[in-house]
Amino acid sequence: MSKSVLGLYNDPNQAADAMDALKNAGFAQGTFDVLTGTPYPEGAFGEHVPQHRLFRFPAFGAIIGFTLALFLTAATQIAYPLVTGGKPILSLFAMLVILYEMSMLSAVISTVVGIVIESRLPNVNQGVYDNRITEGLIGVVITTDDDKADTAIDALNGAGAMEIKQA
Amino acid sequence: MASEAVHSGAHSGVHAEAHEEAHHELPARVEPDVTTSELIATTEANATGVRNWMWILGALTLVGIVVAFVKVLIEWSDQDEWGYTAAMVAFLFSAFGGAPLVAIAGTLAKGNWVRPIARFAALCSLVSIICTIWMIPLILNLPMLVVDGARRRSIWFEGPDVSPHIWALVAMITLIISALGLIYAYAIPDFAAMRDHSTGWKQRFGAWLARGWIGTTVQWRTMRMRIGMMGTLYFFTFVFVHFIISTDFAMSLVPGWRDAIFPMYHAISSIQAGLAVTVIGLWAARKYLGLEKYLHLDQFWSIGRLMFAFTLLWGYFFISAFIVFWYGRSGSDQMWIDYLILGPYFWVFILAMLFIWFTPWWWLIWNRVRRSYNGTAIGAGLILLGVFLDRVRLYVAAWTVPEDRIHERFLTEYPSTVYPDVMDIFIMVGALAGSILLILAATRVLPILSIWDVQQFNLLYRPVEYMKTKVSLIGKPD
Amino acid sequence: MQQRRTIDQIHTNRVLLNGQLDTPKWWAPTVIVLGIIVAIGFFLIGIMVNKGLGVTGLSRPVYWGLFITTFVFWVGISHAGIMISAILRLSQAEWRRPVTRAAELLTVFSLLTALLFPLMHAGRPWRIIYFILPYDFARGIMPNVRSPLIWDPVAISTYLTGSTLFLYIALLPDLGNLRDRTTGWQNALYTILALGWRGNPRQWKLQTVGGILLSALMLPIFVSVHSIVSWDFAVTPAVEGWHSTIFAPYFVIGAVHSGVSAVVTMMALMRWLWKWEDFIRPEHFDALARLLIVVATGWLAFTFLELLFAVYGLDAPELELRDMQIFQWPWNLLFVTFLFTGYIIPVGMWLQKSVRNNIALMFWSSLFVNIGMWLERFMIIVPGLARKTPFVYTWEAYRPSGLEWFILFWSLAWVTFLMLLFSRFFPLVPLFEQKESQTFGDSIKIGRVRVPAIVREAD
Amino acid sequence: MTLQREKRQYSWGMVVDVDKCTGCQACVLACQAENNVPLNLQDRFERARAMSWIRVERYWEGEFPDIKARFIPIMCQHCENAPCEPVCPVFATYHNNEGLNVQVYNRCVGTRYCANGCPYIVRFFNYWEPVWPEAFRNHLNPDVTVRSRGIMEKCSFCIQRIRRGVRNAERENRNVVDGEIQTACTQACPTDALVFGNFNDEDSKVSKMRKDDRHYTLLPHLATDPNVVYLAKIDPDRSAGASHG
Repeated sequence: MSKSVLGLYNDPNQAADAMDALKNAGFAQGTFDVLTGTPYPEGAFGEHVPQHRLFRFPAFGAIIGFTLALFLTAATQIAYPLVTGGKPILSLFAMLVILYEMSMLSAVISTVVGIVIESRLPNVNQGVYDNRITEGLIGVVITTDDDKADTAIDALNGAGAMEIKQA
Repeated sequence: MASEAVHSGAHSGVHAEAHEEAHHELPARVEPDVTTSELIATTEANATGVRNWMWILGALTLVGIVVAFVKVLIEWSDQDEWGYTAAMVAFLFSAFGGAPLVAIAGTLAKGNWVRPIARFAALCSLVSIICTIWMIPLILNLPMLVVDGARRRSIWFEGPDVSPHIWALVAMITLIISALGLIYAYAIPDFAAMRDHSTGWKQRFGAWLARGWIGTTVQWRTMRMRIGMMGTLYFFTFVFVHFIISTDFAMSLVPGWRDAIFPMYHAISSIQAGLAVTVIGLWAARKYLGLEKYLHLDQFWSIGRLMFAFTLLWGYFFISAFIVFWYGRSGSDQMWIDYLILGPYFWVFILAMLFIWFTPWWWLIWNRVRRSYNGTAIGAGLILLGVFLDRVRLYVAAWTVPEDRIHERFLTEYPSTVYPDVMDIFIMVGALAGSILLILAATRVLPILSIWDVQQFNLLYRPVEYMKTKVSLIGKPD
Repeated sequence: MQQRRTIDQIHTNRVLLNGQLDTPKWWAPTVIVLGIIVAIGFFLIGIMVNKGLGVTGLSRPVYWGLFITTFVFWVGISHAGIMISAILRLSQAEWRRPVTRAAELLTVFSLLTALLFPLMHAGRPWRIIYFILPYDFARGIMPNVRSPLIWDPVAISTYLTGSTLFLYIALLPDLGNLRDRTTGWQNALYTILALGWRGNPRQWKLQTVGGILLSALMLPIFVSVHSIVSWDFAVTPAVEGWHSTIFAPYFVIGAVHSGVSAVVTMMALMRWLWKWEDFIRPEHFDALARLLIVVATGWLAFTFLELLFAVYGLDAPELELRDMQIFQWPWNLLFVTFLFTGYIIPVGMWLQKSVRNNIALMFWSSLFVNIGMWLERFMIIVPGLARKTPFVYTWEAYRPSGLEWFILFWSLAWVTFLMLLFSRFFPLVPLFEQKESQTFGDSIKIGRVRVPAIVREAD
Repeated sequence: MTLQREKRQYSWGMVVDVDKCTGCQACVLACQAENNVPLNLQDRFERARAMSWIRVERYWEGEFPDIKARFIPIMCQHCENAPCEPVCPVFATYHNNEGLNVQVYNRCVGTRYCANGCPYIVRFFNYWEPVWPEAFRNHLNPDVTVRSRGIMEKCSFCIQRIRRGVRNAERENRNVVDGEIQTACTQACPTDALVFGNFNDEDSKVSKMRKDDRHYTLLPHLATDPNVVYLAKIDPDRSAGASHG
């Protein structure tokens, strides 16, 4: 049975100490996390700086969008070769506009999908949480086995937690 | 594209040089006295090496000037022989004239990263002197507004016949004045530093130009105001000169070429080239004058980003004109495409497009490239080559339109390709050498990085510990 | 410029969420009044669709009039959002923080409004589905990708989709905040929308990186949209006043001018209506006004080039057109009004620091700009058509009908209505950006002064 | 796929001899009757919305008393590089393989973009549903669609007559003979100022007339390449030459 413990801190420095305490207590990097109501400079809590692969998404999306647009514009013009104004049937520069827009659209959509996926959202089971985190408190949350929970609570309290929540 | 690179090992402590593309260490601050003595020393340092270069450049310049006189003697009346000279002037003005805008814009926007590069960028504006000198034969060779009783299209409409001659000269002289003013406004505290720390004639020179600068609050405030004013003046003159050069020396020579975006296109590619010149200059300064301590990846990365943005802007401005002509396809629209793009300079155009736009686009898009000194410099070199080819395509094509056809509604028969002859090559090399020589000579007097700017940079910059990480604090004074 | 002020997060929440948690008293009556205007407008549009476009003042050859002008106007306004949130985000301008969301919102709603105009001004709007949805219909033919009118919906829907998604992504942390502050059905709504936001370093990192990446992607779309709108006009060689290569950047910079001014108008209203004096501060207006001076001057240069190269060709119809546009009644009055309201009055005001820091004056000057910018579009579209070639034999100018005027003002009410509706459910000022500026703001002690400073991450 | 002009079987076109035009407006009337063009009542003129697929423009040349009236009939020029065609988002107007600039009423959604693109101003928009007095109802041409409100219309070179002529010829396995197909306006012209025919037939009357020195097209600098060719007015006082355009 695993258990989540959340320690709440008033002072960011205490939260950073709590992170250290957890590390020193032998918990693995990925098991604990810090929750804040505002972004902090990376590594401010000594946390593991998250890796992401967001940059792949727009590139992938742009290629998909470009291909789709190329198919749509080229195929329809070839399928219905109606001449207008003496312009060539495959008017590259007219198609360019649509190729461009659809590539960009697809890139944006896939980036948004990428942000959601890479943020590990949607996060259906929110887990242990406190409303006051969006009011300025810093939360340090750890998920661990039942038997180690007390060690974690001790570590969190040792750093000066104003409140401990469990779930 | 995005400014965040993936972090790897925030506290690895690996030296920045070794892993440029990875996380780079925050640059260390440099103490003011070290800055002053080291930067003053650059005006003397490496003297023999620099002096040799200056001799070579001087010789090339001289040859260029001599050849130009010969050309004036034997090919004066052939307008189409002067196309490459026109292209050269346009290129030099585009490349070196655009550079100071980096400094001006950065200073006005209160960017801290721009401080170490502002001096070099401002010094580039000296080249307007070379451009003015080389423009004299062009101005005299410009076809009259009225030929055989018919007036050709020009921005001067019913103006006197000599309008382009006069206004081009006025514009160029204003540009030189504002360029010198800009450099001087930037340099007063450095002249004071020369007065206090140099020896010999430089000390006397500095003492004379420092005009009693001791750095009172009032003096600093006045200086900031002067920089703002001279910068604005330079900017407006810069735009005006682009307007004059692009219309009088290119557009109005081709009957039927009516392209409202062209002056702006000219200015945009000029800023693009100016950024490139700045990058190359800084790269050389860093490598050969030993300024690693002052020029960091931050500067290269920021200019790289701007260069990338302007590369895309070039594409945008080009396609804005192109699609209107391509779609409109009236007689003069087709003339523009058939002559200036698909015409005698088609391959020049393809190469220009490749170097000015396509290659830098896919090169500078990588954060890894922009996060390296060499990568950014290579991108800059490509852009300069591209801008040169683009000017060749436009100006040589414009100058080869026969004079008797210049007032037609639009051109229907296109002149054939003109290749540069030996004299053109000597002139072009000479003009370029002269420009570099001028800047190099200026750095023998004024340090290539402005001392007070670098000190200010260090004053407003602090690498600090933020809880468990390291960040930099950038001061934003009013 | 940026005073360092300490505002704690509880205060930030209480003040900036007052639209949702503590709806102001004026909200309901205002929305009802606007709702009535909106309903009347839709009724009139119904009448127009039912009776035909004869109810407008359009004629031959002035086939496009007030509706297309207003379309271009709203597309222009829509350029506020990305200008503020993308360009200023990429250039790390701190003062963008309180205005990003409202500006993006303005983008979304003005684009929605802009899209209505080409729809309602078509002869047979019910058939317009043919060219908005690019799929094969019963007529066995696909839309003509060579037509700028196909590029238009593609570009605008790209922009609309992108802005909406951008808005949503940047809303996530604030939705989490609202979820924590509400109960009942509202809590259920925000819980679903927030997707389980917790605020761990990974989510914040993605929020920052994603924001920058999306900005970089939206920026080229932003530029392309108004360029494509301008090509609707610029590609037709028959209309002398339109066939200009400068149109694309000219329209874009004009759009930025009018869009950012609209943001100023909106900021002033937000400050007054929701009492956000602590967050929307004179220094923000000051910074926006400085930006606007630069934009407006650039725009004026483009206007000058456009006019200059229009007469450069010295073609008779072109000269005739410019003569009408600048010197003939009533266009001369409009031209002067355009020049004064679009540039001379507002920029003259903004040059003074006292005006830049005065919210009421900024409000009025930004309204001037949009009057001028609307006139600019009107003066490009209508005179161009009225004097397009030597074959124009009906020289009557176009006179918009009362219905057209009403629809123009209706569109203002419609956008305001949508914004107010939105403000009831979502915060107009990004709370997390405010808090971030508190976290990242610091100062450097130099001698005896503390210079405000900003934390930049080592990257 | 449309063929280039030379490769088409038929390339319909018209030659207008301006010298012969008396400005009698018979062509205008004939066109109005043939093509079910709505009646131009007073308010249509007042609102500048009157429709006439062909119009006779009148110019004054010179100063009184030495003044001359000039007439020039203008209809859709059926340009090869028509500016109106590519701008239509729904292919309501395109170039068919007989060189005609055709208008497909069913496709038209009424953006009026084509009308903006047309430099000759020969495209018309139906601002209202067309109405005819009761007595006129039975006079409508059954071969021609009655256009509803909200769409564009313009001269079609009487395409219903062309179609019938081509169909008859195909049935008899032959090419259309020159002069076999007449548009309403050419048929009605008392002075034969308007001549219709196949430009691809070397022996047709229009092909021969087009070789005349007096030929010119309208607004040639726009490079629209019209299929309507004009022959300039012969002015005894001055040497012949293009006086319009």
